[in-house]
Amino acid sequence: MPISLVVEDLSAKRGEDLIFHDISFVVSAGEALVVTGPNGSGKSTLLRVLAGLLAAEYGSVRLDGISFEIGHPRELCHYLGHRNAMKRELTVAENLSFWKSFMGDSDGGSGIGLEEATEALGLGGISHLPFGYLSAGQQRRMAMAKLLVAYRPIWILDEPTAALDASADRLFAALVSRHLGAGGIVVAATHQPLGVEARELRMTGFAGVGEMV
Amino acid sequence: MPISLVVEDLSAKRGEDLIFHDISFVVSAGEALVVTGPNGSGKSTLLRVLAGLLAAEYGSVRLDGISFEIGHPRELCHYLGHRNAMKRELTVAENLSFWKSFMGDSDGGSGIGLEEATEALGLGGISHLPFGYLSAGQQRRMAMAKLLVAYRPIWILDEPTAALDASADRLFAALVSRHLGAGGIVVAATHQPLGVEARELRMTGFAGVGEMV
Amino acid sequence: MTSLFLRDIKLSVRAGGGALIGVLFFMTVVAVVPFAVGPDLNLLSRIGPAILWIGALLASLLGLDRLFQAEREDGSLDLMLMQEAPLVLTVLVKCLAHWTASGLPLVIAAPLLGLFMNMSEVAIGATMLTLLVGTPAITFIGAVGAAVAVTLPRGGLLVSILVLPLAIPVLIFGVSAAYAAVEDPAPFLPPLLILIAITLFFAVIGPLAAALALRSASD
Amino acid sequence: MTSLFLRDIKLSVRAGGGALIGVLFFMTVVAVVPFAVGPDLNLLSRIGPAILWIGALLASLLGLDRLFQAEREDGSLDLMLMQEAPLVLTVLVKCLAHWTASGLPLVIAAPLLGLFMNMSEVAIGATMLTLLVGTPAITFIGAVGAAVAVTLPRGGLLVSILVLPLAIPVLIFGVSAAYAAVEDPAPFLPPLLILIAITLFFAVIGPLAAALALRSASD
Amino acid sequence: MSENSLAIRKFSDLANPTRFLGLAALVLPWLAGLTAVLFAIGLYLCFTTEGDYQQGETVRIMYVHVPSAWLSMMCYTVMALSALGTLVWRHPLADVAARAAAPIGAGFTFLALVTGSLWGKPMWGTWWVWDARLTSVFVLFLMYLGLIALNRAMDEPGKAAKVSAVLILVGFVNIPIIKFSVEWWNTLHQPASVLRLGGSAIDPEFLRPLLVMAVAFTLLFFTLHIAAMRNEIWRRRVTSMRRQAARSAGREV
Amino acid sequence: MMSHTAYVVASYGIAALTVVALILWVWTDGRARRRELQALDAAGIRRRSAQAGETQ
Ligand code: HEM
Ligand SMILES: Nc1ncnc2c1ncn2[C@@H]1O[C@H](COP(=O)(O)OP(=O)(O)OP(=O)(O)O)[C@@H](O)[C@H]1O
Ligand SMILES: Nc1ncnc2c1ncn2[C@@H]1O[C@H](COP(=O)(O)OP(=O)(O)OP(=O)(O)O)[C@@H](O)[C@H]1O
Ligand SMILES: [Mg+2]
Ligand SMILES: [Mg+2]
Repeated sequence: MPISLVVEDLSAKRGEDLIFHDISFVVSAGEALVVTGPNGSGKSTLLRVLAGLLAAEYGSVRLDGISFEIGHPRELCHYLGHRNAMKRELTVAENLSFWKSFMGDSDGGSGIGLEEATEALGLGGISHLPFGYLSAGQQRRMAMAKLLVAYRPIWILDEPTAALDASADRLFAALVSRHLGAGGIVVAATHQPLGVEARELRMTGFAGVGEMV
Repeated sequence: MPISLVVEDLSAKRGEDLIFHDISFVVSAGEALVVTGPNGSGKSTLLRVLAGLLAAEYGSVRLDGISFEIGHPRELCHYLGHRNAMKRELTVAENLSFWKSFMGDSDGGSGIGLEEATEALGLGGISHLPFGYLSAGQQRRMAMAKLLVAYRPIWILDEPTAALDASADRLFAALVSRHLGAGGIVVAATHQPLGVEARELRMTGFAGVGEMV
Repeated sequence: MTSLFLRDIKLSVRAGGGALIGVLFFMTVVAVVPFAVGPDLNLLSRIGPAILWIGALLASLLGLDRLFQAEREDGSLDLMLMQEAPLVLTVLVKCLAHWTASGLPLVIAAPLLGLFMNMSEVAIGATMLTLLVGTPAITFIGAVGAAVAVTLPRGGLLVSILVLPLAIPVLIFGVSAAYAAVEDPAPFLPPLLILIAITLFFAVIGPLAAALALRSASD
Repeated sequence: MTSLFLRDIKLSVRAGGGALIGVLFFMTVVAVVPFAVGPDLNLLSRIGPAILWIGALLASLLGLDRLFQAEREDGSLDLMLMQEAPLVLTVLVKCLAHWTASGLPLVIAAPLLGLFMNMSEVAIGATMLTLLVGTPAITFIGAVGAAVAVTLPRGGLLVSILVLPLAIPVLIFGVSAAYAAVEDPAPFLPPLLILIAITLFFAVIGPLAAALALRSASD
Repeated sequence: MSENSLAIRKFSDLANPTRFLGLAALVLPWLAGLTAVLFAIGLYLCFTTEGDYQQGETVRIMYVHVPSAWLSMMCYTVMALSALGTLVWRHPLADVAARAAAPIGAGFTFLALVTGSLWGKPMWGTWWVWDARLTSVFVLFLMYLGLIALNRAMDEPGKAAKVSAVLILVGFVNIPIIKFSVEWWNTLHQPASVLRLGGSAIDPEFLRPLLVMAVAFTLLFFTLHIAAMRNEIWRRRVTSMRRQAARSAGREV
Repeated sequence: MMSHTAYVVASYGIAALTVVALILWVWTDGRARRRELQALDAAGIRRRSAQAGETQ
């Protein structure tokens, strides 16, 4: 049975204030969900709750259809936030191979090799460079290579394409489609179109409920 | 006489290597220049040279048509880089009022008040919050408020709209038009259209020369 | 986990950090002391163990505060929090890597500095031993402080109030064990055993508390 | 510039805990020494000024490394480099704010610790006075180190290493002035005047050199 | 004038890294061989000459202590000259030379400290005293280590160059202090007896092996220094080629 | 108390160790750099000045 991400009546607080409440949706294998909404409407907050980085106030995040034991849904998720989670002083290869071996693969798939991953992002052959030598967009692309080297069925992406140029946008869209095609799930917050077919969740902000469009 | 930013035969290095060479252009009062190009082509590098933060290898950056003494063109520039230059621990108001009084106004104009500025960016009334409590896009917008509270004729902006939602994009475009209308100059690096009429400088990268489009 | 250990060691060697600089700092501190108290060899050998301990404490404290903050600032901490591997283990490994890269070199350099302080061979050996068993405790205590500091924008005060008072017992038992080894009537073993007990205690409590703090601080 | 001063003070009270961590460390150092030398009151009062000075010197180093690094990491440094106000002045004001937030508390805590060390009233007063005029010099010297290390990911200890050798003269004259006040034959004023001269010298040289280093480090 | 400019041209020829690499490849084997031969002779002399009636066997420590002490100061002087080269003439090789010399200098200083201590224990009855000579040598050691740490910490050589050049020059005040400390302050340490005005005051019996060892150490220094400079040049080339690769990456996409 | 010979042997021993360590460091460093240069060369990356015919 293919997996699906089930969110029920989710509410979350920042400080003292409810940012959103009673959000429910189901994303099944092969589907992408795009979270949109104005600045400050709670997109990043929602994604951090999904990734288990922020405790929900009420409601639950659950995975259905998995055939093995997991401690928490977050263990099957990749989270790509605003920051790249790479060390400037280490080379790209060192960074990626660290994450590859530290994260390991989830059951049901396996990550690809480092060189292959950087090539898939159009930056093959420079993985021996210190991460700090790269430009903003190159850094972002290398951070995306993390999604490929360790397998996780669910990708949670916060404004993934903000610093990318047009050609990298296309490359990334292709990667997302490939992941979806293989039965993965993608939840992404963006202000720009992602380039793949996806359902949309509009956050209205200020404790409004998100609407599925 | 209205001012203009004159760049002649500019070349810059990162580490040991030339990133671009022999770039020349003139931007006069009321004009905007958009710098485009693929990731790693040297857009940010060019902007940092213009802002006087990186020494040029050859060539010069000059201001024509100013009627008063300045030490260096950078003194008449605002620079909005990838980082917001705001302290997470201080409130927005504290941050902004610090920059307002630390930067002061250049001759020929004056900055607007804090509340007015935050309102102009659509975020009036939350300036008592610590900066760290804001969402990514809100933080970016508050950083833009710096452009308004202290007057500078020249704005140098590095991917200003990366984290902004559509309505904030429009707000920002309006601010830029207003600044241009008042005889200001804007140089911005972006991957997305800026929403105002502007000339374009395409960086080809790899020590290629930028082309004016 | 080995990969985390190796990465942290690499980071502290690579980024102009860790080993060399810590030792260098330690040496500088010790070299400064005779300038202040004067070149009186008897006095120096008397305060020698204390100076070595103070130098080691300071050298371990400097840089410890960035243990998790650096991870947080570039987003790595988020990913570490999400993994299946228990967070306590991650914290423990990070502490061990930090100690290996910056505490162990101090222990190794201590005998040399002991000579400079005109300490007797016994005193040098004893100080080195106490440093060996005592400095890990400082790292573990510091880890709690670092974890608390990591997300509290106003946690700075808390950290110092937390870390230094907890480190004082380590310092006191370390120093008194070193002295006991030299001065006859005082027995060496009891303070050393207490020191070992403190270290083991903090080796358990430290990572646990740090993991808790990190989890609850995540936002 | 007043706004910069106020902001920095606010920041160190709110975030880094600058003031308290320094004072706490200072106290720790002073608290440990009696354990080391034993309860010999004469000896304690003899080495008192030296220990106070060493403690103050080391305590001022804590946090000094982040003086410019924090500004760089959030991009504020870029803006400071661009302003019309001379960079030297900006650096000077930042140093003064840092000293007010973390050096001054040390001076204020010194008398208390002097009592612990069984120092005479005169000695305490003299030490406090020398600390008052001497610690700013350490901050100014430290600013140069902080500026040099601004681009380094883990510059912390490196700063201390660059700083300590230069701080030795301050230490020597500070301590000898404090001793001169107690021991009759030696005159108090000459070393104190030299100390003031050193501080003034570094108040000029330090910000200049730091400004130069910051300019050239910008990338 | 023409002679002058010729000299300058010669100098800058040598200062061309590529030329330097060629020269180094040519010279290094000979230098290394000569060093080895001199060490063989020197060591033979060290162990065949008689011991001193006062100091007994321990006088043999002198043959390593004194050359390494001299070298520790000479190496710093070389670095100071290179620092001048960096600041005044902005020669690319000057910084390379300074950088390459630091670890070697630290090695020799370490030797001087250790052998001195090993000599001091039987002679003075203590490993260490805080007198002017010894303290200043220790400070020299710390300075070497500090410079190494600084260089390692800065990944961009161009930026580290100026800072460390200034630091080297500031630290140079220490050299005369080391040299004349025995005269300015009364210390336990031996005053200069070989290198002094009015001729050497040391028995030729000891002088011969000492001088041979001194020359051998000096040649060792130059061999290592040239090789280390070559490594440094290579290191920089690797770095710059890697950056170039970073920039051209993704070009064809 | 160590005999005097022991001090002599210790100093010569440490001297030999230090010198050997220095030589080894320089040598291995050189080899590693040469390897890297070869690897880069194999990856088709050459210095610009080398491409331009090794002029400067
Ligand atoms: C750790 C302790 C020591 C250090 C750091 C040290 C350092 C130095 C230095 C820097 C020099 C070169 C001075 C110059 O060229 O003017 C030197 C020379 C010398 N040292 Fe030492 N030394 C130490 C211990 C000793 C001891 C214990 C002895 C013998 C009792 C000794 C005997 C000599 C002699 C004979 C010279 C040659 C002086 C001359 O002819 O110029 N040193 N030492
Ligand atoms: N701090 C640095 N040190 C050395 N090289 C750098 C540094 N920053 C960038 N570079 C190099 O300079 C080149 C230009 O980088 P720059 O940041 O100017 O590109 P950009 O056009 O802004 O790209 P992006 O669209 O990704 O932001 C890149 O190839 C990068 O490898
Ligand atoms: N660390 C925090 N502490 C307290 N409040 C916060 C924090 N981060 C965000 N908030 C508040 O939570 C609300 C939602 O923020 P969030 O970052 O989720 O917005 P977002 O939809 O991602 O916006 P953007 O498009 O700007 O990224 C904002 O109003 C913000 O003020
Ligand atoms: Mg967001
Ligand atoms: Mg850029």
